[in-house]
This record gives sequence, structure tokens and C-alpha cells, in this order.
Amino acid sequence: MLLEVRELETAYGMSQVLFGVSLDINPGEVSTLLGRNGMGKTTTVRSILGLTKAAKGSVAFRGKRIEREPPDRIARMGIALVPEGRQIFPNLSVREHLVAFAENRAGRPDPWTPERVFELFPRLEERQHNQGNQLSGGEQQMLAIGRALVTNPHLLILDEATEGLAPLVREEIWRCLARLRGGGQTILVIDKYVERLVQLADRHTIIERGRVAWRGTSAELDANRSLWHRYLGI
Amino acid sequence: MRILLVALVAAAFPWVMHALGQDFYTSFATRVLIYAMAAASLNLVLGYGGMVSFGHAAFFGAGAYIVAILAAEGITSLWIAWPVAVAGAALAALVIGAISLRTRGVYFIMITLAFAQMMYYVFISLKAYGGDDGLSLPGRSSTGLGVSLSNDFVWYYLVLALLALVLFLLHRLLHARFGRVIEAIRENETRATAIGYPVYRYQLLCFVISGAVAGLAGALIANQTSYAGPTLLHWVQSGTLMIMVILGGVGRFWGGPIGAAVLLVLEEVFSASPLLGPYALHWQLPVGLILLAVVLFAPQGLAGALAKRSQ
Amino acid sequence: MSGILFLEQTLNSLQFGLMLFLLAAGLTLVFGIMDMINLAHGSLYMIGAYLMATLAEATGSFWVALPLALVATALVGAALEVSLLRRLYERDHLTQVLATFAVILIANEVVRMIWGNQSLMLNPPAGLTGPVTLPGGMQYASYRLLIIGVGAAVAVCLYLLVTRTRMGMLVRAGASNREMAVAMGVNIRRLFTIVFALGAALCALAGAMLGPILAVQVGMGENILILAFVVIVIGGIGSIRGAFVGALLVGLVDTMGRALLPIAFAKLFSPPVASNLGPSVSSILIYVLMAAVLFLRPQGLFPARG
Amino acid sequence: MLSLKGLSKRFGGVVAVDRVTLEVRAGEVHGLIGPNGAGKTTLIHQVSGSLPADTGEILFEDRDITRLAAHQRVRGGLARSYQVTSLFRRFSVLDNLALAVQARSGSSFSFWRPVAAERALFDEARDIAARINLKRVDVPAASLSHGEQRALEVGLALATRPKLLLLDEPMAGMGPEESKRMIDLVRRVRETVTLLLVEHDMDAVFRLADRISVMVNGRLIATGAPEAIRRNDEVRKAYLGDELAA
Repeated sequence: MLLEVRELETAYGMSQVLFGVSLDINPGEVSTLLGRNGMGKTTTVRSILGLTKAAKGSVAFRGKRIEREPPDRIARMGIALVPEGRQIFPNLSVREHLVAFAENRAGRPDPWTPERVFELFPRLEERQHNQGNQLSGGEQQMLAIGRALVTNPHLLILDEATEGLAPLVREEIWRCLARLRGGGQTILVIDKYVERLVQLADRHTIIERGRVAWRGTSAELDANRSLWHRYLGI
Repeated sequence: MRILLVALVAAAFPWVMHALGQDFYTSFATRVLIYAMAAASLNLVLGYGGMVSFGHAAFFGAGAYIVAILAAEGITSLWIAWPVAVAGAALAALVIGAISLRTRGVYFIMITLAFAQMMYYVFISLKAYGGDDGLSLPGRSSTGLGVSLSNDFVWYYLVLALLALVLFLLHRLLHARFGRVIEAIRENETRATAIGYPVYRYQLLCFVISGAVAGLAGALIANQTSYAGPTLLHWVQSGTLMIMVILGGVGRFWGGPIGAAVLLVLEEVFSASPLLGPYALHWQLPVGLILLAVVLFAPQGLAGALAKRSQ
Repeated sequence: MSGILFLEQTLNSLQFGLMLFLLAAGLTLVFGIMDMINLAHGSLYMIGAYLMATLAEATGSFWVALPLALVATALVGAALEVSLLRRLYERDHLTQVLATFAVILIANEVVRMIWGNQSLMLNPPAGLTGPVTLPGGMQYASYRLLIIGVGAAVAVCLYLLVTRTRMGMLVRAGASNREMAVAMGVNIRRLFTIVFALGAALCALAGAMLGPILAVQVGMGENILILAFVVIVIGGIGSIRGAFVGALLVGLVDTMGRALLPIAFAKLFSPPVASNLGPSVSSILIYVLMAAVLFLRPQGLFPARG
Repeated sequence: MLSLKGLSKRFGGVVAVDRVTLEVRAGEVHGLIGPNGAGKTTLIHQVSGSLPADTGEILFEDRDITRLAAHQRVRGGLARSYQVTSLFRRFSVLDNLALAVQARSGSSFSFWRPVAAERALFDEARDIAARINLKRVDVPAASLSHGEQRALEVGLALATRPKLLLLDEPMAGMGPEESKRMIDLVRRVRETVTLLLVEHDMDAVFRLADRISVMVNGRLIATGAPEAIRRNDEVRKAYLGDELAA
């Protein structure tokens, strides 16, 4: 087991958002967190990364408990985030985004480097000397993924990575994820294009009001369209 | 009830000191009352309005300088000099506030600080009015009523009455519509705008009122010491007023007066105490340590601590 | 106005601006990364100057004392950060202002207790006490030229550090979006202690270089601190480039104002008016500059965020 | 009643709102939907005056309000609620509402008369509290439950007596019970006030709205009756997932 989340409870001030979320991720698999907006997907991710401290529950990463660790140490242990809203540094150039965080945290034999990211997204190479705040939304998204990749994480987490993108750019992101999957990268995806995720991912977890409402394989999710309507509003 | 008690003590204070042969302390108490007024005026913008003004000494010093300059030009009448001091400080607050309130957060802190320094250097460069050395007054302002303010008893009661009046007016203001809006803006500026308040105008007026009161306190301090000097406008003076407010309690009605009293008494104790021997010179050290302790461990200030105890 | 005067004042502006930059650089990073107002920055400048004066006396050499003073002040800065300032990052600006104001009071008294009330003497390094003749025949104090040289060299190093090194990238990332930097694995606490110590060393450098020109005395940090704040507010909080441009601008406006305005006013107004107006206008010029910049660009010239 | 003409907003390289032209008719509930990041909230910010428009104009009751300050728009009858609850947290519920009532009744540049003595303000505040079903009116706003805070959020906007109310995701983060109550509240409000409703809860939007506009990538791709929107291919493709249409 790469990541084991048990009975996570998290609150922002007075309002509790997570009421006991559990989640398992096996090495090499692609899993998803699904659910409507405001149901606690992003909070789950933030709690795993230590960006929001969980009040209760445990998180184990590669066999080590991390729920009390500071977020930067968790990141260095090999979890990388492509955050909601992309969070590109406006005052760093494209190349700097990649160079600054380049590191082989998972000790891969063929690590991601800035150059390999440029092969993956040629658009970024063209714009490598532009500042973060001069990029279009799609370019920012590619850069956010590239920035996470160069840390060579054990686990890559993408939070709404296709949000607000034009269909063509969205396709490019899907293709990229499929390629990463082929390379054996463990990935946790939050997104709402279920049809696409059923093809791409192995296992799914649906979150509803801070609790796990359903979990299962792609085949099971594909077969059960009432789930789609009930929990995902499709 | 408590207010009556405070009023009684304040009214009796000079007589008791006189009976004890310690008239010096009446003069000291007058200074406390004046700083209480200045601190209360800062608390209006800082505590109630949520505007962290780091340049309040500008208005305090302006009030003092205006009285001193008018005296140097031969105008010593209280009825002219003091209103002009108040109006001058209010005008300075209007100009400084109008520009500063366009900014927020640290920029507001810094720009108010910069404006105060600007006034500081303006007065320093006025060679005709003392420059670096400041300006001495021939005496206290004349009332034209046959009462001389050079009598420390009379002076004490006049300052006490003015402080009481100012505090009363501030109390009314804070509980009237205007005060509610000011506090609402501090709580949530975005929402205050969204329900239809022109935030900028309210903040500016609050800033001006506060500056005017500080100007009055400045006019009084110039009379108290018969002197107006550039240190009154220095940024360290602004910092001292902030210390008073935070010691007493930010946004607590009695925060300003309590803080002024506590800080000045501490200063007096530490700088004159025979216990400290040669270290009495270094009175800022214990004051700094106490301030640090209050800021870190009692952010509600003394008025906050008192309120908690009485609950 | 003669060309020589103009050249001399330009060099003075440069010298003043570069020293301001040394102070402002540390301040703006502290401000930008941790969103922390540190009034005690001026105290580090004072402490640096005192340590320099003492060490120069003890070692008998300016050049031996300088690195020692820088390291010692950096340690003082790191100690201050670890023991106190860390507790203030999450607090509001008012709390930070007052707590660091308290540090000023404490630092001033401690310096007085150790070194007394008299100001200390710090001599320029041997061989740099006299003037030199510049191309064009102008005489200029050699020590002031040294200050310009050192200031420019440090500015270049700092520029390279911030723009070319990985640490510089991480510092900039932290200044624009701290949480994202943390999520990428940056140990912001350690990075910040390093930045703080570096800022303290730059303070000490400014204190050491200016010591022979200005008096080394208690309270020397207070006024220059405000100028440093003016610089970073003009430049945009958190931006090294902004601090550099802001510092040169403030140095230029202040020095030129003081040198040229009285001359201009003497031509425009009667002598009594001019002699009063000249100094007051020139002394507030930089504050007018700051108000104007904030009025037009409330985030400063080179905002680090957004 | 409200008409937007070619409204745009850029942030750096990202076009958040792209030449949006939209008409809200008097008396209707106009739903505005679209995926996250489509620019809906940015559009609301522009209409309410908290963000300036790069280009385009905003007409409210045939008056050009593009350059008016936010508070002036509120006074003219254009109020809004926030997606992230924005209250005077340390004030009581009643004080929150009374402040909003005070904003439009008489001048607040009054320095003498205690507010507490102004019965009319608090009577009206109580009325509004009753309308939005808040029973506990003397507790600080911060101590209310999430659903109650959302109701107060709408109540604050109502207290300004708007003609047009911009509701930014009133159902955000609500449970089913709370959502139901909010839908009831919006139904009652619509009897007197025109609504522009931004909402993620599709069920709610399709039940409440008379007409719906769909925004994708900063652009308005369709406007029409709920049924027409449901059937619109382009909307299905853009909003419900390209795969469904494929």
C-alpha cells in the first residue's frame, strides 16, 4: 500500500468538512476522488498533504505515519500536488518553475527533468522564458503538472486539472495522464469528467458530504449509472 | 458606578497630593490626562476603525506646534489658539487620510508613518520656529476671563474637564449610527460596501475626528510643558501612543486612558526608582520587556483582562 | 549649475542609494515571504555598526573586522528570528509592529549598557582617508568611492543570488505564494532563518560602511529604518528588483533635492523665503515621492504578488 | 432590467470574462451556470462593482452603471450575496441586519443618538430575520450553523431592499435539508425581487430559474428556458462532458 488514509476528520474553524474519510492507494494505480463541489474532495487532499491539519484519523505513506508531519516534509517524502487553480508563481519563469523543484524524490532510474517535461509539453519549451503570470490558462496547467513531475513523486495528486480549460487543451491533459499511467506513475485525480476517468483510472471513491459514499472499480462505476446521477449530478 | 469612583478619585487627586506635600504629582497626573486623550483618539481609528495608523504623532505634534507658533506670533488667547490647533490637526488628518486610505494593510501602516515623518522634517526645517531645538512658549494660553492657567490646580481641572468631555462625546459617537458603521467596516469591509456604505467616506471622517482630538491633546501638551519640539512628531512618539493603546486594550473604551496611565507610571517608576540604582537610566528596557510580554501573552490589553475578570 | 557639482551629487546619490539598498533588501524579503513587519531591522544595523567599531578597535584592521562583524550580526539576527520573530508570523501586523518596537527599546538599552552613551569612532581603512582625483579633474573622497564599489558589488551578487540560484528561485516562490511553495516541499522556516541572517549581515555591512561617515550611536537605526521602509513600499513589498530601483530613486531624489532645490529656490524666491522653503521641501521630497507612487500604484512599482 | 453588453475581464494571460452580453428581465429568476472557473463569480464581481470591467458596459434599469462605485449600485437597488459567507461575524444576527437596514434608511453620519434607541431599525431587522427563518437573533453571527449563516447572507442583501439580487451560489456547501430550506427561501424572495442566480446545484437551478444562461471559459454559450438548455447540444457538450455528446 502506498497511501493509507483512515477515518480522517477535518474542520475549518467551526465547520467540519470531513467526517471520517478512508482511502487506499496501491502503487502504480490511478485512482480518483469524485463528488459534487463542496463535498470535501479538496479538503481530503489538503489533509493528506498536511496543508490543513486533520483533527482525527491517520494517514500512512509508504508505511510511515505522516498526519502530524509538516507539509513541506510530506512533499519531500514524495507526494506532489497539482493544485486547484494551478497556483503558478507569477514571478518565476517557466523554466525556473521546473529547475527550482527538480529533484529525484522517488529515486527513479529515469527521472523527470525540465528537458523531459519540455518534450511532454512542447508549448512550455516555446514559452520557457515567460513569467508565470504571462501564461494562458492551458499553459499554466501544463506548467503546474510539469512542476509536480520534476519532483519525481511517488504519488502525484491532480486537483481539478482540467477545470476551465478549452476542450482541445483538456484532451492534451488526458493524453498526458494516460502516458504517465503507462510509465507506472501512481496518480490520484480529482475531476468531474467521469466518462473519461472511467477509461483512465483503476479505482474510484465517491465523496458525499465529507463521507465516502461509494468505492469500486472502473467497471463497477461504468455499470452503475444511478451512482452517476445520485452523487455526481450527471 | 465605577465611573463615579474614577471621577471622584480624579477630582480629589490634587487636594490629596497637596495635603501630602507632593504637588509634583498633580503636574504628572495632568500629563497622564493629556496622553489619555491622545491615546483615546488613536484608539478610535486603531481599535474601533481597524485602521492601523502609525503616524498619529503627526496630529498630536501639529496641535502642539500650532499653539506654540501662534504664541510666538503673539497670539496667546486660548479661544483662538486652541480651535486653530484642532482645525489644523483635522486638516492635516483630512489630507493624510484622503491619500492613505486608498491603500490597505501594510501599505496603510507605512504611508501614515511616512506622512508623519514628513511633518516631522517640515517642522525641523522651520528655522524661524526653533528648528531642531523646538519652540518655547512664554506661558500657558490666556483665557481672557481673569483665570490664569499657570495655576497648576486650575490647569489640572481644565484638562480633566476636557478629557471627560472628549470621552463623553466619543462614547456617544461610538454608540450612534456612525460608530456602528465604523465598527462594521472594521469587521468586514467588503460586506459593508455590499450593503451600501461608502466605506472610504466613513473611514476618512473617523480619521479626521481622531486627528482633531489628537490636535487638542497636542495643544494641551504644549501648554503643559510650555514647549513644542520635533520629538512630539517623531515616529517613536507614534509608536508610544500605539503602545498605550495596546497596553490598555485595542478597541476597548477605556483602553486609551488606562494604557496612557500605565505606561507613564511605569516610565516614572523605572526612571526614578532608587531600587534600580544606576540602571534607572535604562528605564526603556523594562518597558520594552513588559510591552513584549503584553503583546505576546495578553493581546487584549489590560482593559480586556479587567473585563474578563469582572465577568 | 556646474558639471562637477552635478557629478559629485550623482556619486553621492549612488552611494546613499546603494547603502539603502543593503538595508532594504533584507527587509523586503522578510516582508514579502513572511508578511512580517520588522521594525527591529534598524537595530540590526546599529548592532552591526557597534560590533564593527569594537572589532576594528580590537583587531586594529578594518578588513579583518568586517567579515567578523558580518558573521556576528548574522548570528544575532538568526537568534532573534528563532527566539522571537517566529512567534509573530501568524499574528496581525499591529502585533508585529508593537513587538518589534519593543525589541528596538530593548536593543537600544542593551547597547547603551554595553557601550555607554558616547558614540563610537570607526575609522575608514588605512589608505582610504584622502580624496582621489577622478578623470575630469574632480576630487572625491576615496572612501566614498569604496562604498559605491562595495554597494554595487553586493547588489550584483544579490541580484545573481536571487535570479540565478535555486535558493533565489525558492525565495521568490515563497514571497509570491508561501503555501504553494510549502506544498512543493520548500522548508520555509529554514529558508527564512537563512534569509533573515543574510538580511542581518547586509545590515551590518551597511552599518560598517557608513560607520566612518556617520556617528555610531544609539538610535542610528531608527531614522534609516524609515527610509528603508519608504524604499520597499515604493519598490513593491517582496521584490528585490523593486528594492534596488526604489533605493536608487530615494537616494537620487533625496541627495539631489538637498543639493539642487536651495539653488533653484534662491533663483525663484526672495532669500528669506528660499532659505526656509529649501530645506523643508527637500527634506520631505522622498515622502512626496512615496505618496505619489502609492497614489498611482498602490502596490508599489514592482509588486511581487499577482 | 439588467443588461450586460460585451463585458470582459482579463487576469494576466487568462481571460476570465470574454465579451459577455446578457439580459435579465424584470421579475424573472435568471440562472447562470457553468463549470468551475468559467468566470461566473468574476462576472458577479463586475456587475456588483467590486471588479472594474476592462471593456463593455452594464446597464441597470436603462442607466449606465459601469463606472458607479459598488455602494452606489447597492443604493440603486442592486444587491448581492457572496459565495463564501461574508458577515459581520462578531455582531449579533440582529445587529447584522439592523446595519443593513440602517444603510438605506436615513443618514448614518449621525454622532449623537444611540442606535439602540432606534426602534424602527430593529423592528425591520426582526421582520427580515423572521422572513429568512432565523430564530436565534441575539447570538453572534459566527456561532450560527452553516445553513443559518447562508440564510443570513441572503438576509443581509434583502435588507437593502434590492430590485435585483445577485445570488452567488446560495446553496454552497449545504446538506439536503438545508438546501431545501434555501430553495424555499429563494422562492419566497422571487415574488418581490428579480434574481440572477449563480448555482452549482443543477437540480435547484432547473427548478427555480425561468431562464438559464450557460457560461464556459468566460463566454456565454447559450441562454434560454430550462428545457431548451437541457436539450442544447452545445451545452451538454461543454458542461456535462464532451464524452456524452460524442
